[in-house]
Amino acid sequence: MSSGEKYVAAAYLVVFVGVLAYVLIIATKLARLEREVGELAELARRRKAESLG
Amino acid sequence: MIRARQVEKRFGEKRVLRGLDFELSRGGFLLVTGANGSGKTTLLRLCAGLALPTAGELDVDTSREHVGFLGHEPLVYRELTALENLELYGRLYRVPERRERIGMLLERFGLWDARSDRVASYSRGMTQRLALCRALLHEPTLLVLDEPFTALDADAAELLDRELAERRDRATFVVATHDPARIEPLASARLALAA
Amino acid sequence: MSSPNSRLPALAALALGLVAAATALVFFFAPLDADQGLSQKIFYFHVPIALTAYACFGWGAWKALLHLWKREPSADLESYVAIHQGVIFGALTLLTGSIWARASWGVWWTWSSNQLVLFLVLFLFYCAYFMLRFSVDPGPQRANFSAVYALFGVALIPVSFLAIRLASDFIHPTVFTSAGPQMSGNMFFTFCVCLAAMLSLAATLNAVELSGKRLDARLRELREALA
Amino acid sequence: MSYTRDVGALARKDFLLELRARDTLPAMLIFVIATLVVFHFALPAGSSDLASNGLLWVAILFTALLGLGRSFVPEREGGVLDGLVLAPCDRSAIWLAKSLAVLAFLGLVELVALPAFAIFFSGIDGTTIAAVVLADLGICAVGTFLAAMASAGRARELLLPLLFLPLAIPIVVGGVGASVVTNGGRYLAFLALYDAVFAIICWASFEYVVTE
Repeated sequence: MSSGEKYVAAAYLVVFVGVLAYVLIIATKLARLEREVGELAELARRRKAESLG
Repeated sequence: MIRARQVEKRFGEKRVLRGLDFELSRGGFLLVTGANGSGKTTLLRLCAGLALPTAGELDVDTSREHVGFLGHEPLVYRELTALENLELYGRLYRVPERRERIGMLLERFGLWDARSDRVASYSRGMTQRLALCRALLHEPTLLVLDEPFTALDADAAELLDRELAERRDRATFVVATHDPARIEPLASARLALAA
Repeated sequence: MSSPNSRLPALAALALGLVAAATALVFFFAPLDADQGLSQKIFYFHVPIALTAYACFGWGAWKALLHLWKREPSADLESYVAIHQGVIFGALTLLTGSIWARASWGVWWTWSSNQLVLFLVLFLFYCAYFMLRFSVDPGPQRANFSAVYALFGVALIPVSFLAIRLASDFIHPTVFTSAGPQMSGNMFFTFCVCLAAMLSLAATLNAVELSGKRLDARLRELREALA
Repeated sequence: MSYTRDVGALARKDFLLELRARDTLPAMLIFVIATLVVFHFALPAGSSDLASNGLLWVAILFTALLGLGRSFVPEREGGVLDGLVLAPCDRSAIWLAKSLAVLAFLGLVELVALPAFAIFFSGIDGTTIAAVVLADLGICAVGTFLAAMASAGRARELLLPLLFLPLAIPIVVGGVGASVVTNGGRYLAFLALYDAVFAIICWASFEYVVTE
């Protein structure tokens, strides 16, 4: 690779990594939200069972 | 004078007041009671116009210069003297015959002799009395008092009793206290906040 | 707060298409620059990213104004997310700019590129925005502080721009032209597609983050209702 | 004018506080002289006068920062800001009065600092003095505004320099430009523009800083 190619590749890589880091952050957030929804669903199910029983 | 409909106040995720309804007519006396952390202070700050409700409606039918507010903190400069503090507020509120009025209030609340001392050197009771002077300085028609009897000794408390009774038919009151017995006879409406 | 965010998939698809098209155009369509050669291609995304960052800061300030002026309940969050986005794109601008400086002038940083210096100032400014925001408890005060500071930001952009132009007179008298020679029609077309791609990418990320934050708020409501 | 009367009453109170406590002004004075002495040792022998001119601006900026950091401390103790917000005056008067007080302190400090600079380093021309005056206006307007915000946050002392320095970069550019370039007229114009833009923003938006 010529040095010009290297720098273009590096610049692209930086942007790509930036977007991927963003995806990573969103993914951890999604995992947390999933867990919380799970807890709430569990809570709602128990609530329903209590009111029936 | 004050009408609250479904007033809610939250700070971020923390909900302090919820679904609050009450009405207070001109000349009324609302006694707000509740345990620590039930939102008394928040409600009073809302009534005084220091905060806005997050949801619901709160109409306070008066303008800023007619509100007298006594909060948890004295709202006076600790490094200034009583006289200088009241002078400042007197100017800002454009109190007519400022000097005479300040002198009269200081005399009545027993601070005349200490008028040229820094507030930092005051005892808590004296600071509270100065805070009362500050709240009453501009003859407000809506008095919002948060725990007015805090730190007052027996004499000063009696003085405040008399002061409140004397103003009872000239002003509208919103008073929060955890010890309602003292001012119960004055109250025209009561609001108990749940924690 | 209630409208279902149905535009998000469409926005994401648009961003995908535009970014793909932009990349293809940059490498297979745009002519090679006569002076700078291949490294000039960094220009096609460095400059759009910078412009996108400005757009994000501007959008954040607009939402901040709406918060202060119209008291729109969702404006504070939208303003914050837009500025957050702007800082991410600002960081990318600094990094790609640094690489470009290295490619064209052989140094990792040059004070003579006004754009880069301006971005450094803005980057510091908006980092302080986050410090301010997170040193105040959530509530109306935090929203007001953030909004006012965001408005300072849009005033600072032109003022700093002017300042840096003036400073180059006595700090660094030699002036490089960072846009290079005149762009040909094909180059300009490629540039526009790249700009559209970056803007749509930012809009998508913005929408994703906002919907995440809204989801958070609704979950909290649900928790309160169930508790 | 009732607005000027309010500003007067509030500014008068700040001077009283300073007379009573006497902590800000002496601290700023000692700081600025100490900074100049440090600069003497920071500049290698044979450095040009231009470099020391730049350092003068650093000294002014950080001295101002020192005073600004203290500016809302009296209000924080005893919750006085609530009392001022409740008073019927326009809220921007609170900002204006505080800015004027800080401006007065900074001006007094510079009355000592500029001659000291002239003695220690190099002479000061009229353009530089004009630039210092214009820069002071901007520093006090923006700095007071930010100090009000910073004092409400958790990381008070830490926050103010972070908020202030990025906004002060244009001031430094204008100031240094005016003092090192032979014909500094446009730098003075730029400083005036900065003052006008930010003073208007501060004046219009201070209400939101102290109310909900």
